[in-house]
Amino acid sequence: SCQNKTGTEKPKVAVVISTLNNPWFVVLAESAVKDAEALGYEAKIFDSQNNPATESDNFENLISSGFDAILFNPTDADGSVVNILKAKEAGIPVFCMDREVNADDAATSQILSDNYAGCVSIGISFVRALKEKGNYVEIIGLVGDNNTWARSGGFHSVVDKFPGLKMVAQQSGDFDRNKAMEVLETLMQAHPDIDAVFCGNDAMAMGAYQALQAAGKADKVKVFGFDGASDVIEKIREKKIVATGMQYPKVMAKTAAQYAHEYFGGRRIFPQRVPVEVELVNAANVKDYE
Amino acid sequence: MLEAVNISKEFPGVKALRQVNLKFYPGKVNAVLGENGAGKSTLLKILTGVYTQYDGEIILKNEGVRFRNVKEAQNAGIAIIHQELNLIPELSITENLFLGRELLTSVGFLDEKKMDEKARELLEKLQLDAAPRSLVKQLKVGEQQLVEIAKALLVNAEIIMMDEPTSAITDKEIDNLHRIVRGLKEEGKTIVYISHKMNELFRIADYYTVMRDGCSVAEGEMSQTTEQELIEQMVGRQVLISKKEAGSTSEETVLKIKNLNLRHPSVKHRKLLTDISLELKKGEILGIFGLMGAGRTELLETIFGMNPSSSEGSVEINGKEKHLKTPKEAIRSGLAFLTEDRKNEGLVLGMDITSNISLNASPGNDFINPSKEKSLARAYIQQLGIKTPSENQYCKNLSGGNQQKVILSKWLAIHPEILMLDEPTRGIDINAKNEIYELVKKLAADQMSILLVSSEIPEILTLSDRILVMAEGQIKASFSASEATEDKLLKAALPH
Amino acid sequence: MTVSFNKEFLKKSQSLIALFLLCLVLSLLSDKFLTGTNLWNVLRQISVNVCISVGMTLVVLMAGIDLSVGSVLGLTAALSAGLLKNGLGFESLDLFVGFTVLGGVLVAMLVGLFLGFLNGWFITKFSIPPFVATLAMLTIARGLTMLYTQGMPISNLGSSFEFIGSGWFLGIPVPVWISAFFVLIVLFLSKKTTFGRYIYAIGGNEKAAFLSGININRVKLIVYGIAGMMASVAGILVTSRLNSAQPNAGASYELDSIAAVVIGGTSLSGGVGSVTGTVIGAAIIGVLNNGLVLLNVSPFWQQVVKGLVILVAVIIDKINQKKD
Amino acid sequence: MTVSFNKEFLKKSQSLIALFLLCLVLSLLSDKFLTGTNLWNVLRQISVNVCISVGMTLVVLMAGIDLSVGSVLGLTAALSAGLLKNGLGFESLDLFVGFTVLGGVLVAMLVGLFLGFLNGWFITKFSIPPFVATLAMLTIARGLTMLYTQGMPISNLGSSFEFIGSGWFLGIPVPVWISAFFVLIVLFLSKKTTFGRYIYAIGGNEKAAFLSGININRVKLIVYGIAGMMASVAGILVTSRLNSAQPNAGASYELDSIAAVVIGGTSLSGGVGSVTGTVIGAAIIGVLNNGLVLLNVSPFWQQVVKGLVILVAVIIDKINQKKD
Ligand SMILES: Nc1ncnc2c1ncn2[C@@H]1O[C@H](COP(=O)(O)OP(=O)(O)OP(=O)(O)O)[C@@H](O)[C@H]1O
Ligand SMILES: Nc1ncnc2c1ncn2[C@@H]1O[C@H](COP(=O)(O)OP(=O)(O)OP(=O)(O)O)[C@@H](O)[C@H]1O
Ligand SMILES: [Mg+2]
Ligand SMILES: [Mg+2]
Repeated sequence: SCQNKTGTEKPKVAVVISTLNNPWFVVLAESAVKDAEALGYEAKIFDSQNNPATESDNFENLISSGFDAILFNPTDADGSVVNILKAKEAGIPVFCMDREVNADDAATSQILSDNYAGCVSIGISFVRALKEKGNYVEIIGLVGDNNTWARSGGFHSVVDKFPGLKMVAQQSGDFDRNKAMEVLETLMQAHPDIDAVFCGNDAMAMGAYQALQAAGKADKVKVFGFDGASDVIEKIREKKIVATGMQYPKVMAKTAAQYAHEYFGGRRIFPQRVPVEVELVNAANVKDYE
Repeated sequence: MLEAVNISKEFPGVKALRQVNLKFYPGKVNAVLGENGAGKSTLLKILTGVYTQYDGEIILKNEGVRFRNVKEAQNAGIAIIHQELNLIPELSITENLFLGRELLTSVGFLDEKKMDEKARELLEKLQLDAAPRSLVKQLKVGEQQLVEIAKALLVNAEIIMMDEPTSAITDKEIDNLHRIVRGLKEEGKTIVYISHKMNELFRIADYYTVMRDGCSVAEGEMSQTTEQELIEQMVGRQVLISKKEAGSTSEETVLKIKNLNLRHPSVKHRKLLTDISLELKKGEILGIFGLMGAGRTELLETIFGMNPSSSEGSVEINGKEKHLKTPKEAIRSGLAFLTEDRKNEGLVLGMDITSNISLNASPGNDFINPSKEKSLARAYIQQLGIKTPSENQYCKNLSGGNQQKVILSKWLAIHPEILMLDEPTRGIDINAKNEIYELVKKLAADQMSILLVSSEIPEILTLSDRILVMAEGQIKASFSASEATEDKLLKAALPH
Repeated sequence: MTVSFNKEFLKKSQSLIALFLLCLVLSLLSDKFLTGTNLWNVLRQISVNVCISVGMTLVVLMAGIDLSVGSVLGLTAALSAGLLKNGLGFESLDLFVGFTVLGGVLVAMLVGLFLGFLNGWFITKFSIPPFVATLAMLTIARGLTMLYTQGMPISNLGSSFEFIGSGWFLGIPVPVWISAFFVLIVLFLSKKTTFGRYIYAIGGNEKAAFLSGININRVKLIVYGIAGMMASVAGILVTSRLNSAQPNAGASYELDSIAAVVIGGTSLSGGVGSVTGTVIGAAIIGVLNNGLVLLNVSPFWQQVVKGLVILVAVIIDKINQKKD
Repeated sequence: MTVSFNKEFLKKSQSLIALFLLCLVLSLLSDKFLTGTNLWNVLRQISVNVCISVGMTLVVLMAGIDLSVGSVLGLTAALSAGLLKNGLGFESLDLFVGFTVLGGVLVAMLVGLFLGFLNGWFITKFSIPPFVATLAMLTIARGLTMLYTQGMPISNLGSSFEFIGSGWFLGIPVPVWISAFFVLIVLFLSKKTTFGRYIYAIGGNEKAAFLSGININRVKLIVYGIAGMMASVAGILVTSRLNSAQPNAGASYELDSIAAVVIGGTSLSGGVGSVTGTVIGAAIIGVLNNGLVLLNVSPFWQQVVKGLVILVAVIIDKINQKKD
């Protein structure tokens, strides 16, 4: 690790990201790189392609090629633990970003965006917007992805308490804009009278909105997303989409990079979990979000 | 007209042609003779632009040419019927005939009607009884060969090369083809003709060239030579074919077939085989003669368990009734079947000689014994005179006749009790043919029973103890070896 | 290949039976299935796969395969969106080229054609197996898409572009017109021209086709070119539909497309099959996707049901063929 | 098929040249490449693909294809993890069966074998094209995995299980032992037994093989069974390495596996190729993945470079073959 480095050689920071197939994670990864570089380190992205086994390969490879710190966006809360332990064994600090791993004292620190809590607030806003009554559709993400279930779980923990709110269909949109649009197009045939749609991410919320718009129902059906993507923010400003959960990939990346910097500087004690709050964005506060 | 000057061609490990010189004359049928593997097909492939890597020169109409692809040779007026069938099974007869030279309508689209019409004319001329739109894969080998011939006749080529065009068709069609060839000759076209059937060559050819081991060794007017002389030039020594001596069969019945019927696969109420009954004795060679489409192949296939769901009747082997449902069961019961279509049914072309010979030689043997297989392969290479650099040669690199020998070896290697041969000497040179005849006779003498299907009357007459004649799926006549003559067989074989 | 109304024809249209059965079952299970809007939805949704798959059909008929269609879709979609939105600037020359919708579409199609040619070139020039050459292209084109877009979508491409994917013309969705147009062209090409005949011939027996003097390499080159171009057409449909080019657009579409081709009765070993069959195959997949959502089958069960239905569809097909 | 030390043999080992060149270039570009740990890493990383691919090789040699390996991997991995963790309870009978590591592994392998047989059964019984049958299985097995896991990973499977994927034995990683073991078995099977010869014969000429008395359906059934079982072995390796079974484990592994087979010189039309070739193919892919990471190539560029290197590797192979 870094202690063995001579002063002339810059420490190397690895950014291991769960996937680059989704713009949100691209932002997370690239911000992390930028921040690390701004602090004077060499930084490099590793794509785990949503596959903990690939992630495992990445860890092995980066350990043997002499990286000094890892800014880590895990693919899986459990499956990624062994990987972190491997790094720890090699004396390399790991700073988790966005997603949590289910192990204490494995990662040096975890800077987390709480998907579950974020979707609890979405749920609350959902109940209010619908006045506790109505039929809705939920479009979840990839069924094998744990974020999908964290978000869905948070949402339902609130909404299911209101018997007036009835979920008429739950379908998967694979986090994909096109798929979500097609799914909603079809669902509107079976359920022409829905009042709202909750989508597991903003790409799907955009797709759902477009399907509604094409069917001329955009002003009757309320759309909710999650992530805080810029096109959804704009739609919220135009009052076309009701709300989304704003996650802060840039804040998480910055914090992680900063922690790595401090680690190189000698700091060893870090908070185990640093929650970065997911903020609810709606028409009322949208002007605060650029 | 067309001249080959010092042409040499080498394949990995094989010198196929060494400085071949020969000439083909217009208005003549130019025969090329030679043993299997002498290089005849290779030479023709060079002359038609299939192989583009060779040494030497081709002179066409006093001008040196070097074809860079098949199309160029075609455009220069050369058509060829290849030894191996080169048809596209999933396309119709018409589509195959016109492949690469489709007729177009005035706006440039396919003119199906016109092509069908022309195809029908041509099929009629060749007396092939099939609809132009039927798929080639539904045709039997002989019929496919006629299509292949039609394909070469379709273009108005000046030079027509035929590489064993008659290996899969019977005398009736051969006569027909010869009629057409004579017509072409009269039009002044150059015909190049390869065949292993000597009598045929004497009927049709005017001029001959003999090849041996990749060299051209002799040439001359056909009328100035004799069969014995030609054979000596090909082989380098005399070959005498002797008739099988009668009386070596026992009285024990090995195979007994009663009332075998086979339904047509798609046409209802049509039968491919009707009430076939026959008996095969131990050590007997039973010849089955018939014209193309008589149902002989179907008979052997049915006995071999290939049509279990569409056939009825009883098959007894050694007195025990058998219901053979797959070739595997047939082989277990002591049968072996050399099919007529070596490319599609006989060989795994991508495997080497050793593996092909041993393919079905080891029932119950789970592990491969390389040294045993090697010596087995070597023994047959020796015994049948398979021309190959080694037993590891891939079968796709062998000449047609040598491929046939490998299949024969493959079946002999399992020492069957009953050997069914469907056109066993198709494409085999006269010398090898004689060796195979001797071998078959020896097998029979060693008490193997043999069902021999052949379209060559001399072959049937030479080998058989008894001869059945089939026509239209029925057995029409039966002759003992002593009473059978060419005339009688032909007469019985004609459908009524 | 000439279709007359005989057994051959009935045999060929067997997959239609599977499609009809599927539609019948769905219309019994849901009264929403047979409504006009739903059927237009289905048609619009399958038009992307249809576009890719007619090109793929030609490739598969020739005993080839094209794994790169999804990535080529992604790259051409991103390119056309980028050009539409930002034009092409040559800073050093102080030159800026803006693109109209038509211009963007044409560039996308040309690039698709070019990438397809590239596939064909590798396959014919170096006799690389099509699987490997197009797999390499799959990776390369996706990488280039990511590089070009930096992993971010390109959005807001204007309403006239959106019309291509979302508009209606004479009561029929524009994507349906477009895919039907290409289906007809490719159908015609495959059945009525020498070129189409050569495709079947090469797939049926490449050596025989070669010995008949057909310029095999040329045919292959063009067919892979067409496949690439059709992928780019599909890319334009997807992009204009969303009014946004997604960097991972088209990912794994190659499987859907090959599935449509094979379910439609085209043999992966070449020589047998038809463009019409492929359209039916794509329809089976599309109707199935639609029906499962319509019936609100849980996403967990959907995959299981989908697999079973595909099996049953193909088995029905096979059993009917055998009866003949 | 008998390999003697002649030209034929040299020809077959051409893809080795590509691998050596790749290693040479990498060791020149990075001093980390040729270190012991790194090479063990590479070997451990490719062992999963090797396990899948040796089974796939047999299938492809027979002119078949198995798209379901990734899903079968996922399902068997989830099952073995579930059994290990929760055992099998029959509440009505008040019965509970716990599983040892060995028991879990065996069940997974049996289920893999069974799913493979199922593939083979559909393919032989209904003569469904392998592509369709295994595509259906791909979807079905993935759906069943989702149902079984409810979309959630199954984790913390105990350290003795973890040993399989992460442990070392006699200085060599356990997964390397395991994959080497299966490579040797399948290699032996394919080269030294009549069963192996039948596989080549069926791929080379199915009709001739049938007429030679080979029970084609039986051979196919067994080969697909082996492919399924090898996928489950790979599933155990992945799961034990992570100490967690992921619901989407193995997704799209079929492409990697077929790539290894084809890059290794096995022809998709059957009859030609070898298990050794496949191992080299998997090694090329693995070394490439490793090298690109070692050299700090950015992920977007990685895809481009990967595609190019695969192309070059295969071209080298082809050019060398032509020289003969
Ligand atoms: N593609 C090839 N690769 C290697 N050797 C070949 C190839 N084609 C032919 N040969 C060899 O070249 C020689 C000549 O073969 P050719 O096919 O010309 O013989 P042929 O005279 O036509 O014999 P037949 O009468 O059996 O058809 C044979 O030894 C054959 O094994
Ligand atoms: N699969 C098939 N479909 C339709 N007709 C067939 C099929 N197989 C054979 N026939 C027909 O059955 C008849 C018997 O053919 P078969 O080939 O058995 O005769 P053969 O005496 O062996 O002739 P050959 O000398 O050509 O081998 C022919 O009329 C043939 O066209
Ligand atoms: Mg020849
Ligand atoms: Mg016959």
